[in-house]
This record gives sequence, C-alpha cells and structure tokens, in this order.
Amino acid sequence: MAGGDGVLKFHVPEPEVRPGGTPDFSNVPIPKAGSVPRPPVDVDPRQIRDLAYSIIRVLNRDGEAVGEWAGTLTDEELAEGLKHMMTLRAFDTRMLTAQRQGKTSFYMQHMGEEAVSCAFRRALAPGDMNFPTYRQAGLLIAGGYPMVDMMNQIYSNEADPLKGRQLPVMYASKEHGFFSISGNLTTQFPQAVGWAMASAIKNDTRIAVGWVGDGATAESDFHAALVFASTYRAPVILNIVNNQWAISTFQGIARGGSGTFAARGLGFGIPALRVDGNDYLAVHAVAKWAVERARRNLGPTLVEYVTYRVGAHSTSDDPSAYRPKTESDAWPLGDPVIRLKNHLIARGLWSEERHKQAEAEVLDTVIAAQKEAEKHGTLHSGGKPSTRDMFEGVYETMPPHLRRQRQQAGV
Amino acid sequence: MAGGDGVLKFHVPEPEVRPGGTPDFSNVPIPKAGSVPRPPVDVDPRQIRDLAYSIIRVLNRDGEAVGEWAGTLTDEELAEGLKHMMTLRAFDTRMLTAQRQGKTSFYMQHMGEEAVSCAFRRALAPGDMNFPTYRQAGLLIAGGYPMVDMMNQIYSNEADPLKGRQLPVMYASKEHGFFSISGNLTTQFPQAVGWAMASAIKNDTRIAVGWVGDGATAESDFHAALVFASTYRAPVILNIVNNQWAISTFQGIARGGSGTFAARGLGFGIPALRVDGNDYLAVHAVAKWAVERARRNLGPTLVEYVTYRVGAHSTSDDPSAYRPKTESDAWPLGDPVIRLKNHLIARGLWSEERHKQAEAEVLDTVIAAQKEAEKHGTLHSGGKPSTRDMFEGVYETMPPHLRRQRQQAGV
Amino acid sequence: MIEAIRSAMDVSMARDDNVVVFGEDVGYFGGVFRCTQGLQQKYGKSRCFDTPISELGIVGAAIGMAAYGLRPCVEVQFADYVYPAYDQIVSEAARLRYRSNGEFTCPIVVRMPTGGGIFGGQTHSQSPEALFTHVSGLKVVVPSNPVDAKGLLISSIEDPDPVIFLEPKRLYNGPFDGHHDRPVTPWSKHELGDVPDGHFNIALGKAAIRREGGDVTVLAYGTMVYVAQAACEEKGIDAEVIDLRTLLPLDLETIVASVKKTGRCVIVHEATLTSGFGAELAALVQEHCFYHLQAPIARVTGWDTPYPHAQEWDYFPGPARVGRALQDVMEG
Amino acid sequence: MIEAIRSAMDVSMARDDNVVVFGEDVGYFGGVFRCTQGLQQKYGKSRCFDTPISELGIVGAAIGMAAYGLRPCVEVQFADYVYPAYDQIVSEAARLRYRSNGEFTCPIVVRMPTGGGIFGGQTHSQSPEALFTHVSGLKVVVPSNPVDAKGLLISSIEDPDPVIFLEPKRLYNGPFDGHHDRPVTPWSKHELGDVPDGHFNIALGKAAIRREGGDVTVLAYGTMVYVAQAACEEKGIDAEVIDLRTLLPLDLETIVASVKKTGRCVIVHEATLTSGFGAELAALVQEHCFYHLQAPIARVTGWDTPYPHAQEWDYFPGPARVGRALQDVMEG
Ligand SMILES: Cc1ncc(C[n+]2csc(CCOP(=O)(O)OP(=O)(O)O)c2C)c(N)n1
Ligand SMILES: Cc1ncc(C[n+]2csc(CCOP(=O)(O)OP(=O)(O)O)c2C)c(N)n1
Ligand SMILES: [Mg+2]
Ligand SMILES: [Mg+2]
Repeated sequence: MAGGDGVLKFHVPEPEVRPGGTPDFSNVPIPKAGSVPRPPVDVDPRQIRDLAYSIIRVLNRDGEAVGEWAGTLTDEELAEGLKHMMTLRAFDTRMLTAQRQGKTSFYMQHMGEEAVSCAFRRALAPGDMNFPTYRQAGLLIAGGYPMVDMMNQIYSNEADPLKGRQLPVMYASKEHGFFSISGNLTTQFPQAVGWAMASAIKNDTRIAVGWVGDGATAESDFHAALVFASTYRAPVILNIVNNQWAISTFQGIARGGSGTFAARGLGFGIPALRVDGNDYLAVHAVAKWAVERARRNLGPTLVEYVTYRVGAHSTSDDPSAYRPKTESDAWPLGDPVIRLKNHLIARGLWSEERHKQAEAEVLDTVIAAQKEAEKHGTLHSGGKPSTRDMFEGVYETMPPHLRRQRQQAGV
Repeated sequence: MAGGDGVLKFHVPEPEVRPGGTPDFSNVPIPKAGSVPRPPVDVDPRQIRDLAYSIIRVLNRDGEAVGEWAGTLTDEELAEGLKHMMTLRAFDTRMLTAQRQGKTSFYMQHMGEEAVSCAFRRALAPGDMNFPTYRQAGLLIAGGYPMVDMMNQIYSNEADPLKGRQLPVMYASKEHGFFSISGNLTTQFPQAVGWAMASAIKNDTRIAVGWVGDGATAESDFHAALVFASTYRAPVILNIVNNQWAISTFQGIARGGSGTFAARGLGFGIPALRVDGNDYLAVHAVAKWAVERARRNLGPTLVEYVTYRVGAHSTSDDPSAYRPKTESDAWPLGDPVIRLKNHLIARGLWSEERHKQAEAEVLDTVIAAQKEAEKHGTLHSGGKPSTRDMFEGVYETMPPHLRRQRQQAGV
Repeated sequence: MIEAIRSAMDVSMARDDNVVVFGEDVGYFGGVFRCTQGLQQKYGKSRCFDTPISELGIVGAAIGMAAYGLRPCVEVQFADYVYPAYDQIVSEAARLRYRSNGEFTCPIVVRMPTGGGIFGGQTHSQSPEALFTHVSGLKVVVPSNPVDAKGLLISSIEDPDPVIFLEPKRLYNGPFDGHHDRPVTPWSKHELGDVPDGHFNIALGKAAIRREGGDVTVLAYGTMVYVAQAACEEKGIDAEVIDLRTLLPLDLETIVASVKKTGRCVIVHEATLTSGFGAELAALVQEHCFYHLQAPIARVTGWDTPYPHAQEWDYFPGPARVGRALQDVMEG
Repeated sequence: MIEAIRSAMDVSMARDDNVVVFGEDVGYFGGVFRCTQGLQQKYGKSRCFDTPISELGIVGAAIGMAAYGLRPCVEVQFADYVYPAYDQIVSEAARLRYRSNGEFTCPIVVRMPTGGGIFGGQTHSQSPEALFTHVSGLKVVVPSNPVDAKGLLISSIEDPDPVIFLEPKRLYNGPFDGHHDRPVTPWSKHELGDVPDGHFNIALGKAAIRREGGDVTVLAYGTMVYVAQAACEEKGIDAEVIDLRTLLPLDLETIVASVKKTGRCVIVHEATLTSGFGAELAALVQEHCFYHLQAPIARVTGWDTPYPHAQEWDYFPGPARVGRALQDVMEG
C-alpha cells in the first residue's frame, strides 16, 4: 500500500507480533528497579517530565525492594496485600467458571493486573472515592467489601444490591468508595474530577480517583477530565491501566506516536508518572505520592500502570484470534502475585508451603462466599429480583406514566 | 474561600487584570526575534519539545527579519501579504458597520489576527483543504475568493452562495480549500484529520489544515483529532489560534496549568511549535515548515499562534465588561499590519505615503464589492433566497415528507 | 424572564450552599444572556464560576459533584451545543440512580436557551427537547413566562433527579407571539411577568391552562404558547390553550380532560416535525381520547430542515400557520 | 445476517475503491460480531482498519473523508456507544450538505448493532433509532433479515447522504421471535436467509409487507417483525405485518394503504415508549387514516426504564404482550 515517490502514505500501527509469531517485548525498555528517583511531592511538574517516559520499579529480580520508592509498607501490610491479590485471583477463577456454567451471563477477570487496584486501594483514606472501570475489583476486595455481595451482583440474584439491573461486575458502593461502574467507557473520568472539585469547593479533605484503560484514553471524556483537572487543580488522581490491549487492538492504536500514555499529562502541566503495574510495592509507593499531592492542594497527578492483561478481555472474547497464545509468558514484568510472594520469601516472611496453605484458605473463603451467594439464586435459577424492581428507581418518585406501565405489566 | 489548614481549596484561574485595572502582560515571556533555531523538518519530535514553550519570531523591533526562520518570502509576496491583511481589515470595518446598519444579523471580525490566516494561506498548494473556524476569512481573502461572494453570504441575499441558510461568515468553498464552517466549535478538527487520512489512503499529495481557537481546544473533538492524527500520522496541520480570549473567559480557563496550548501536542508525540501570530513572516515560515512535514509523510504538526483579539468576540459581544478597554494597546506583540508595513519600509520597499495610498485603494475595492453585493439585497431588504430554497438540499433527493411539507408551506 | 431565572438561582444558592452554578462565561461575566449576572460576586468563585468550553466536561463534572452531594445547576450556552454532553446526560445522569440502585444519585439541572426567532441560524435556534423526552430518567421542563421560569427552576434545582431546563430565548424579553414585525411587549406589562420575591415552587409535571375554551385543545409550550393564543384570538376560535410546562413527566390528566371536552386537538412546537415531542403528544391523545376525537390531531411545527438564517420567518410556525391548522381541525 | 452484512461491504469495496471500512476492532480481528472479518486481509489496511476507542473520532474522521470524496462505512461497536459521536452526526454529518449548499456532502454509513435480548444489560441493549429519526438530513435503516441487510447496506453505502444503519443483534443468527426459551431457527432455514451473491440493491424508503391480512395492521421493524408475526399466528389474528425497513424517510404510502384497509393499527418496537419512533408512527397514522380507524392505535414497546439485566424478558416486548395488544385493538 506504500505510495510511490512524493505521494502520501497511510500509516496504521501494528503490534510486533500476531498469532503464529513469536512474542517479543525486547523493544519495551524496562529500567532497573530502584533506578528512578523519587521527587518531593511539591516538585515543579516541569522538573519531572522524564518520569512520564520511564517506569518506576521497586522489586528487583531477586525479590528485593530497592531504591527511593521502597519502604512504604509494613510487613503485615505486604502479607495482607498478597492475600488480597490471591483472593482476587481465586474470585476470578470461580466466577469465570460460574459464567461458563451458565450461572451468569458475563464476567471480566483481572489476571496479571491484581497489583494495580489492590495496592492502590491501600493508599486511600476512608471517604475517598474511586471512579473505576470494570477491571478494578481489587479496590473492593482490598477494601473489605463482602465478596458475597459482589457475587450476588454477578448472579443478579434476589440479594443483588443492584436488583438485577446491571451487567455482572458493574458494582457500586458509596460506603466503600466505589462509584457505580458504567458500561460506557471513560465517562467516569470527568466525573471523578467533578467529585474532586466538589470536595475542594466544600473544603473537605477527601480526594477522588479516576480509572481508565489504555484503550479508553482515546475517548473524549479523557480530554475533558484532564482539562478540568488542570484548570481547577482538582484533588484527583487520574489512573491509566495500560494492560497492553483494548479488546483486539494493541495499545499502539490508542497511544499513537507518543511513546507512553503518561505523556498525555505533560500537555496539561499535570505531573505524570509511569509505574510497574505488576510490582505491588511500586504501585503503592506511587499511589501514596499522588495521594499526598492531592491532599496537600498540589493538584492532580496522572499515573500510567504498565501491566499486561493475561486473560481474555471478557467472557465474550477469545484473544488467540489476535495475539500469540504465549504472549503473556513473554511479558517482561512478570506476575504480580509471584513477585510479591518472592519478595516476602526473600525477606523470610513467607514460604512456598505457607503460600500453598494460603491459597487453600483463600479458595475456601471464596467458595464459602459463593455457596452463600448461590443460596440467593443465580441468573437463571433460584431467587431473582422482581419485575416490580425493574420499574423502581428510574426516579426517586415514580411518575404517573411509569405507574401506568407497571400496572400494564401486571406487577 | 481559602480553606483552613489541611483542608482542600478550590482554585479558579483569573486573568491578571479586570476592567478598572491596568493592563499588564509583563508576565508573558517574549523571546527575542530570531532567537529560536529552526530544526530540520524530519527532526525527532522529542528533540524539539522546547519549541512548544517558546515563541518563534522573525520581525524584530526595528522591523528587520532576523534568524533562521527568516527569508521564506519574496519582496512581492510580502507586499501582497500586506495588501491581504489591509483588505481583510477594511472588509471587517465595512461589514461591522453593515451589521450595525441592520444589513445583516451578525458579524465576526479579525482585528489583530490578520497575519495568521493571511500568511498561512501562502504556504498551501492548490487542492489543500482548510477546516476553519469563523475567524480565518484571511484564507479566503489571501486565496482570491471573491469578496462579493463573501458579502452575499453575509447579507443572506439572493446571490448568497449558501442560499441564506447559514449565519453570516459561515462561508464554504471547496474550490478555495475552505471547508464549510460549523457553528459548533471544534467539530472541524477531527474532520480535518479524516480528510488528511483520506488523502493518504488515496496516495494523493494534498494535505489538510485544522483550525481552532484557544477556548475551543477544551472541546472533546480536539482530543479525537490529536489521537487520530498521532495514530495514523495524518498529513495534517493542527492550528491553534490563541488570541488570549474565548468570549469572556481568558485563555487560562482553557489552558489550565500547561503554560501553553502547543504543549498539548507533546503528549501525543506530535511536534508542537509556538509562533508570534502577529508576525507575518514568522507565521509563514512556520506554516511552510509544517506543510513540508505533512507533504513528506512526516506526519502532523501542532502550531499555536500567539496573538490577541483586539475587537469584540462578535457583534453580540462587548468586551469592556470583562477586560480593560486599553488591554489591546498593552499587547506586547504589536499590530500585524503595522509590523509588516514597518518591515517593508525598513527595507526600502514601502513608505508611509504609499501605505496611505494602498489603504485608499483597498477601501475602494471593498466598497466596490459591497455595492455590487448590495445590488443583490441585504438581510432585510432587496432580493433574498426563496422559501423553496429552504426545503432544498436537506438530502440530495427530496424525500416525500419534505415534498409534502413544502407543499403545505405553499411554495 | 432573565431576572426571574437569575433570581431562582440566587434564592436557591442562598438557601442551600450545596447549590453551585457554572458554565461557559457564567462566572465573572454573568453569562452571554446575563442569567447568572452578579452570582459570582455574591457567592464567590467556588459557588459560581467559568468553565472551559466543554459541554461534556461541564455535565461530567456536574455529575461527579452531584454524586458527592452538591446540587449543580449548569448552563449550556445554547441548546444547539448540548450534543457534546449528550453521552454524559443520557448514559450517566439519567441512569445513575437506576443502575446503582440509589447508591448514587444525580440531582443536576442543565439549563439551556432554546428555540429560534433571533436570526441565529441553524446553530443558535434549535429546539432539541424530544431528544431528551425519549430518555428514561430525565425530567424535561420548558417555562413560558417569568413566574413559571422561577418557580420551575427552583423546583428543578431541588429535584432529586436530573432536569433538562430549556429556556425559550425568544421569551427572555417578553411574550413573543410570532408577530416578528411588531414590537414585543415587555414582561413588566404582563401578569406573569410579576415575579414574587424569595422562594416559591411550581411543581414539575403540572400543566397550566392559559386560555379556557370549548371547541379545540391546543397543546403548546414555551414560545408557542403565545403564538397559539395569538392564533386563537385572530381566528376567533374558542380554543383551550394548555401550556405543558413540563414535558417529562407529562401532565396527561389535564390534556386528556381537555381533549375529551373539546373533541379536537392541535399541537404546536418549534422543533422539527418528525419524531418531535408533538408525535408523543398525538400518540397519547389518540390513545386516551380516541372515542372523543372529531377530527385528526394536527401538528404545527418547524419544518424538517435545519433552521435557516434568512428564511427564519418562513420556518418559524407563526400565528398564520397555527391559525390555518385550527381552522382545518375545526372543519375536520 | 452477519455474512450478509459482510458481503454487502465486500461487494461495495470491490466495486468502488472509495469505500473504506473502519471502527473499533474491525480491522485485524474483524469486529466483535465478526461483520468485517476478512476485509482487511482482502483489501489491505488502508481500506479496512482498527481505530482508537473514540466514536467521536470515528465519525468525525469519516465526515472529513467523505468531504474528501471517500465513502466511509464505519462501525460503532454497540448502538449504546454512539452518543459520544452524536454531535458529529447531528451537527455535522446531517447538516453538511444543507449548510454548504452542496459544496460538501457526507455520504457515510454508521453501522451499529442495536436492541436487546442477549443479556447485555443497559449498555448493550439499547434501541436509539428515535434519536436519529428526529434529525433532518439523516436516513435511518433497520433491516430484519439477511437479504434486506445486504441490499439495504449496499444502498446505504451508495447513498449520497448519511445513513444510520441499525443491525438488530438478536437477529444476527436467526429470526428471533421473542420466544427466548426456544432455540432460534438459523437463517439457513429461512427464505430471507438465502442471500444472492454479488451486487444488488434494496431501495431505501420502501417498506415490505411480511404477512398480508385484513383485520389489523402491525407496524414493526427489526426483531419485532418476527415477534409480531409470532403473536399474530398464536392469536390467530388476520393481521397485516409491515416491516418498515427504513424509518427515515418513511414509506408512509404503504402504511396508510394498509391501515385504511384494516382500520386498526398496532405499533411494536423494542425502544422505550415515550418519544420512541412509535409515537411518530401513531401521529402519522391517526393524521392520515383518522376516518378509517376503528380503535385507538396501540403501541407495544420497551418500558420507560433503562434496559435491565436480570429482568430482560420482562422488559422485552415479546409475543405475549403483542398478542394482548392485538386482542385489545380488535375489541376496541
Ligand atoms: C463508549 C464505548 N465504546 C466502546 C465500548 C466497547 N468496549 C468495552 S471494553 C473495550 C476495550 C477497552 O480497553 P481498555 O480501555 O484498554 O481496558 P481493558 O479492557 O484493557 O481493561 C471496548 C472497546 C464501550 N464499552 N464503550
Ligand atoms: C459546542 C459549542 N459550545 C459553545 C459555543 C459558543 N461559543 C461560540 S465562540 C465561543 C468562544 C470561542 O473562543 P475561541 O476558541 O478562543 O475562539 P475565538 O473566538 O477567540 O477566535 C463560544 C463559547 C459554540 N459555538 N459551540
Ligand atoms: Mg487495556
Ligand atoms: Mg480565542
């Protein structure tokens, strides 16, 4: 398709490899753990433009925590963090199976990205509000939201807190700082900024966090969020989870020629950091830095989490059609669970045996929750939300036309 | 409104001065003319990030053209350029008066910004396509579009090429590379990118140019344009005319903390340049640079023109309500017409006397065009487009329901 | 009507400091139609402020603020510019309560000047109400006079759900009846221009009968209320003119009672015909009053073209066109 | 139906190299519903390619391309995600020809899967057709079978004006009649599943009578054509079922002729009731067939709530609800 001399040519970015090829991430520059310095939180954003093009990493290959970003978590917190990630992974496995068994219509897993939401959650204070996408259930797991309630939502059963109205995994919990997930990508991003503006308007201390995927940064809402965050210096953290893939499109389609997603922040004077999303310690350290900035009226921070979506996009997707099956094995940043496990082992706080035991315990907890949830029914069997529920909650007070319709429906 | 210790505070940017205050642009850093180097067009965008924070200038205070960006225009071209700007200014004056006389409903002038569109137009080749806003009539004037047709459009008279359907100044001419102006801000920006993509798809040589105001960069379309331009390396120039004001809001409301609008390009890996928009020579030199990049398959360029809107936003606006009346006198980049005039005088190509004479000639031409146009009527008197015209052109072929309606209307 | 709208915001901001007002040019300058003039001075920049030109951002931020607990009342400069915010309104504001089962709610008001008659061309004249009445979860309000504008806007700000508040800009200065060649009487000379001070509500979802009559029912809202009244006067027809005021939820009861009485119905709006709100009204009226109708329901509306500039008065459904429809229906 | 849609694009791309196809996941992967599978391989990355996730950008770029002279046929992954592109569609694509007096035109097609019945919840189930039928300058097409899908899509791509092409996703695999508890017959067993190879057109603006009958006219489109037919069979009612195929411009002639014959009319769509396209149909039918109508026109539609997940089949206007309405209208 290349044109002749002097004529224009159309360029469409392509991933390095496609099914049939050999996975290759050798062109992804991975800085050594500990090599990126930690600036003071009140640094002039112009001084740290480089951070948008690097990767902040704490855990090195030997499982040691190194460099200026290390040391933000206690031993207990780390052990608990490991448990959160293991729980999320077990939860995913069970729910994937449940979907295949027809107990629900749809599911979306986190495999490979568990550190991002689990570690981030730790840096927040009660009352802070997340505006998540569908791939941050770690915020709920690490925040202590009951797994049974998550499952009830996934099953759309009679105990579903959302009364069967929402697609599975579209949780909502004000108490747990988890804004209602939208099926429409990126709409939550300017909403997060608005929430943060409101908090500033009320001289509150709570901050907001917006979450978006690499692919979804292309949506217009992304721009609105950055414009408003920049103009009003909103106390918000804008998180981009770059797991390398949208559905079938690799990150290059959304990113274009900019090198990184973090770089988007530079055009707005917003400090932009890039972090190893498979490094629980690094994610937490960066989150803490950004949270402190927001809390201290220093304004927004943009963070790109470099990670990899190991599983399918959703239960409706089969990635083998568009990427090599073994691509995830070649991913250079490893597995977040194994990396944290190795760190704890290296520090003498954990062992393979203890890990196996923990796996079993976690699985038991998840299974117990699942049993409990299934008592209330699954999508196509057992208890379910009522048809009456379907008519409720469109407005606070049901207007006459909906009352007429409910009557027509005979409920 | 500032909160107490430890609480969040809400920040709203404010201009330096408001009506009653003394205009002050001392905080606007103005680099010396000739001080910014001219990189090769195939430079790695990462090497020229500084250009997004500086201002490329050619004409110095003594009216000399200095530095690496000088020398892109012949003497004749410069003289013609001066005439274009003077014509545009005279055109504006006459049409403003016409609006006040009730000959049309609305008008938007260019005072202070004439160099931007007039000089840019010179760098384009026949067939290239502009996607303008309402403040780039210089593209038409410098491109030889008949002034009578512009006026016919402004008057919505019987000879209006747009048959009275559009608000005044919303011209459209395919032949003159001037896409139909929309009343909805920024929608043209991704369209420009699409046009450029089409040209590349067809292995054509023609390029596209998108235009947007400082205020309008906040719209979501701006983001879509940059994303698509970056991803497909479209042969497009994305122009931001920063005339310091939207309607009543100063540029800081749209710009936020980024320092400049050009900086927006950095997050997309798009070369971003900032240029003295009141310097005809600098505008042309930068335009030429960007055009060459596009034509040579080097992809998009983002250019910010630093200028000042001397007049009201439109005939519906009175700026004295929101900015000091004398603010434009304090504007440090001067007047584009006077600066080019002085340059020509300094080079012995022009004189005050000749200028006066040229002013009179230009005015005569504009008045002649106006007389000609008014033969075809003005908005409320004389010939006008027909009611039948109102029903035409919604679709290529009029569907039955519109035929029924036209019949009902009795036309 | 501008003062009434401003007063509604002023009163609401004074009573509840969760009420915030923002939009393009609404802060320091007080809005291009001056509806927010003085509010920033009175309540400070945290309560009333200018925004970047991003309708998406304005509504998106408002939704986040509402989720926090504020009550944002935002301005979209012209209804023609609401489309960039359409996704946030339709997919987010309208759905939030339902999809989260009340965990989060969205008490926002999106104000916007609507309608033509000011030679604004196709992008300063549109009447997009039907694009909102199709959206479950929204309320849609169109006042026709200063008293209503104030009472309805206060109710909208206090409403627990998102409200689209369309202000017929041709009514800002007086009860325009479509006779564009005559000077418009200022609101000061009109009964409904006498706006009470302080706080008062006009309930959403309630229509008002502006003219009682027995022969035909005219359903109208906004500017068309006056056009309809003028047409009835001029034709000497004993028509009942109903000002709907709220389109969603609709006061069907008042409509049905009237049409059952008159047996005839003419619907008038400025928006384009096809899939306009008049379609819903006609569908409801024929459904509920079928056995009382003596003639087909007529719709008099803007033509199915973009709003033209020069041919503004050929486009606008003025008293002559409404009068003809009334006559036809009377003869039908 | 997927193959038919793909074939329409294939045929069009082969005949005219100005036809380009793009959207989210439509390039290498061939679309999440596989409608564009193989097109990139066959025509290259310049003719069929993946885009960033920006419906605004997709449609905005398509408009620019159309102004250049191409004929873009773009995909919005689900109709529920068209709103970010709404401004570009309404303010730009629909207005371009008119506002520039034909200097620039906009021959684009925006394809999108529409409707529910797949447990997709509120953001994978919507039917937003009425949000487009209100927009002068657009055409709106909803095919109900593979033959039509192909012939109508080819006509849409060749049309000189912008076309919104809504593909009822519940029909992709077979003529779903609302009996969700029964297996759906595949298209291969259906007469209208037998799609001719190569190029053919089905004209926009022409309805098709799917079932002749004398007692009542059912107006439907997309999935509802089969639901309506099932309801008629089950109730044993001698109904005429009209498949509208194109909503804008509408084949009013066929509709009016039928209702004048039957004297009764039931309108069925999956979109929410209020201001749905059924409102326009009811308004037109009562206007043009008033003196022939023997009963109020009934609308059977989705309820005025967001599309729920668990209660999908309570929401969906299935054969039981349509059957009841038919009976009511017959008795009315
Ligand atoms: C407005 C909108 N457009 C398209 C979609 C369909 N869609 C759902 S997820 C998705 C990919 C998102 O990719 P990314 O942002 O990288 O998130 P990830 O799934 O990788 O976490 C797409 C295209 C949607 N939900 N909303
Ligand atoms: C979508 C949309 N929103 C709002 C407006 C109203 N409006 C017209 S021009 C303008 C200001 C634009 O400022 P800027 O982009 O700086 O351009 P300038 O007028 O200075 O050339 C506004 C808010 C509009 N036309 N379209
Ligand atoms: Mg992703
Ligand atoms: Mg400006």
